[in-house]
Amino acid sequence: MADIVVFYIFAGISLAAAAGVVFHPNPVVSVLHLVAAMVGVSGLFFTLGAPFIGMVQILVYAGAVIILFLFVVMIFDLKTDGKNPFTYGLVTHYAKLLFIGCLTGLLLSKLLFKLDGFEFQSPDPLAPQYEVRNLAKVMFTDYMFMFEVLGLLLLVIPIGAVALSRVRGGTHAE
Amino acid sequence: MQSSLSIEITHYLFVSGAMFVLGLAGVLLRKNIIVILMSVELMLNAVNLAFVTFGYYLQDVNGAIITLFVIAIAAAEAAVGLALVVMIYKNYKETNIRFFEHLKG
Amino acid sequence: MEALVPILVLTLVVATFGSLLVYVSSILGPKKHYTRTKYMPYECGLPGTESETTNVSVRYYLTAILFIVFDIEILFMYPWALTYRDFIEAGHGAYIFWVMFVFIALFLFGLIWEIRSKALEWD
Amino acid sequence: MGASGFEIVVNTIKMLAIFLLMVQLVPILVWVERRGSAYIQNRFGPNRVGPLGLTQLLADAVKFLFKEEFRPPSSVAFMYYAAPVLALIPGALAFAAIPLSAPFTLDYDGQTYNFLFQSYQLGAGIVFVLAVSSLGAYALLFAGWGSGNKYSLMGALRASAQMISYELALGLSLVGILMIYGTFSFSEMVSAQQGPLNFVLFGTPVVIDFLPNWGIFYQPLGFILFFAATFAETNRAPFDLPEAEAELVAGYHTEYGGLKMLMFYIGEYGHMMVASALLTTFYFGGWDLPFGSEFLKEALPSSFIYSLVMHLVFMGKVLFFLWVFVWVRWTVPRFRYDQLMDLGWKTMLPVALANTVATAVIVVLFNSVGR
Repeated sequence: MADIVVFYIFAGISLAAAAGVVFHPNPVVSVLHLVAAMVGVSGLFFTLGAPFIGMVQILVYAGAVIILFLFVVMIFDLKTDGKNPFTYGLVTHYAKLLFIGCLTGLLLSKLLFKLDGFEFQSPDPLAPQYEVRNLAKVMFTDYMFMFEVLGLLLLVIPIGAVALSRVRGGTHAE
Repeated sequence: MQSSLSIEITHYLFVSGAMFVLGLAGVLLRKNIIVILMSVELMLNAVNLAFVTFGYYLQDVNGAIITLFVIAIAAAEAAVGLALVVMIYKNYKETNIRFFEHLKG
Repeated sequence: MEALVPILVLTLVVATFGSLLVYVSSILGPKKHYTRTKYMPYECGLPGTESETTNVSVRYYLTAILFIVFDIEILFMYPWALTYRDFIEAGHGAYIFWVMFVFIALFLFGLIWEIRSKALEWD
Repeated sequence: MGASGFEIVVNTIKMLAIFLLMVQLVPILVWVERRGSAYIQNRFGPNRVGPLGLTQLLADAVKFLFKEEFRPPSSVAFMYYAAPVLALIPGALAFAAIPLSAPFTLDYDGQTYNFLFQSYQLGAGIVFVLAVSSLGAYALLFAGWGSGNKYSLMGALRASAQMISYELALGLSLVGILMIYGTFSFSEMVSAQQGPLNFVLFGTPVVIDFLPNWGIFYQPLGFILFFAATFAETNRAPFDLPEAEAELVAGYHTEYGGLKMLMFYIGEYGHMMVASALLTTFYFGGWDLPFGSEFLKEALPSSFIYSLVMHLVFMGKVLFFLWVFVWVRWTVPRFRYDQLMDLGWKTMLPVALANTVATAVIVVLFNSVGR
């Protein structure tokens, strides 16, 4: 019983917050909803027996990425996006809405009916397949190359960010 | 706890799918570039959720590992994207996505 | 999973406790009337001169961006640190050491580049 | 929370007790801080209300309770009120994940139940504590932006930039100790630190009888880095720039008064308690008494009383570190902001990296240090 309640709490939080991100005209409020959405998804990871992923989710998203979003939004002081926070074009607007509607229908129809072709077990909630130790062992053997490439990417990213912030030679010339 | 109320894979996939669609709607409809970046994060989260769900129900550890990599890359993407936004805002005082169509050379 | 319920309950308890404190102090406190200076943003007692938001240095974003990147790198070291002994005991000590050595070398190279590019200079 | 009703009741009581322990330590700490600073500066400090001024804080709390409710009109109501509440949550959640004493058993209705001396146990408790503490920056940013005051905003930006900078050094200094013990779980870490200092050196086991098997002997550099980083994380002197009175009016809580201000202080002291508890658990054996804990276990009538005694040992260690926090605050001058950032990024981060590599080399060469 408890797991059902917990699932609905976190699913509700993440979906409501995701809707808040998309539909609230004030970007600051959007960022706050994004935090809630991340925490909700992290809770869902916990219920899926992957607490480490959930903690990484909080540590990276809520603790780092959204702090950066908040910095940007707060310093720009983007109080609101005006009356209409959405882009609008005569044709494109409806085309987009249609596209989103189609995708929604597709996903719902696919999900509400049966998922065939896979053999889903209903796993033992205490099964340790997501234990960090197993995860790390696979990550540092099978995914070793990917891991090093990630290191390279994380080397390039800050160099790019710093280079972008340079204004005509000097790093912080204003 | 095998009642009719148990949580199954479709529940998680529904959350994931709904979140993905919401993120997509944000990317397509919103004007503010920062909100668009946030919506991209939402979509990536939805994908992560699907990965972990499938990994859990297929008893496979790869889903979690891919999720770790996606989280890392999504964070890096957000960092670079926001660096670009900050520089454009510093120069043009503008965050409307429509404005970016006119940026040339 | 089984730890999630106590975490939720504790969060709820603390949030209720905090909200209660805020609420109780707002009831018990005296209600005084409005004065113009009291309601101005506080600035050493002098009337405010500039607008609320000031031009904030770009360094704050840069710090946050660099933080994200290094944070991820440190996070990926945790599973490595956790299984390091297991790999050594299984006889793959040199392998796991060099895997991480490359990663740490990239980390260090990035850090040195940031320091040399003066992106971390505050004055 | 537990399967049977008895377990649920005990676990709930335990959780509330740990939270209350944290909250009620705050007035004591404030008293220690004021009396201690007075002692260091050769003053008297508060000594009028009650014996040794002990009830001063009670009087202050009552005064805070009856302060006028005030919200600046330029503020954002939700964020302004949410910030002090948010300041409480990370510390409470993190403190609840740390084992405060030995596990104990209780008999009820003919059955024996096992309990842990912590609100919840997670397999990856250390990552949980780091994750929760990283949420602390939200309280600052909410307060700073929600107040609608540029000094608050500047204070909040400074504070959060400082927090995230030192979070790196903090996280990296932990990699060494994780490598030594090979676990994310606090309880396993504590049990690995019991007994006398023993390790394997070039294939020969070495036992040093007169030293406890504590983490500080394996990770002295890591301890220093972690210790220094916690000062910055908790916004304490010499890293208390977010509250630099002379430069920033009062930092992110400029527009707060009364109980709301007090809640920020509870949050700050909560962070200090978490930091001290972490230092104790990682480097000083947690609740373990280096010598004589076996004897105590035999001598004491029940495991619950043994747990309580061990809890006193743990709190003794924690209070020692809390006193060090106070001691340093009133002894060391404040850093300048650029010095602070330089120390975090250019000194502590490379040194922590060197510590990690050195530990990795030592572990792979000596094959078995600790454990």
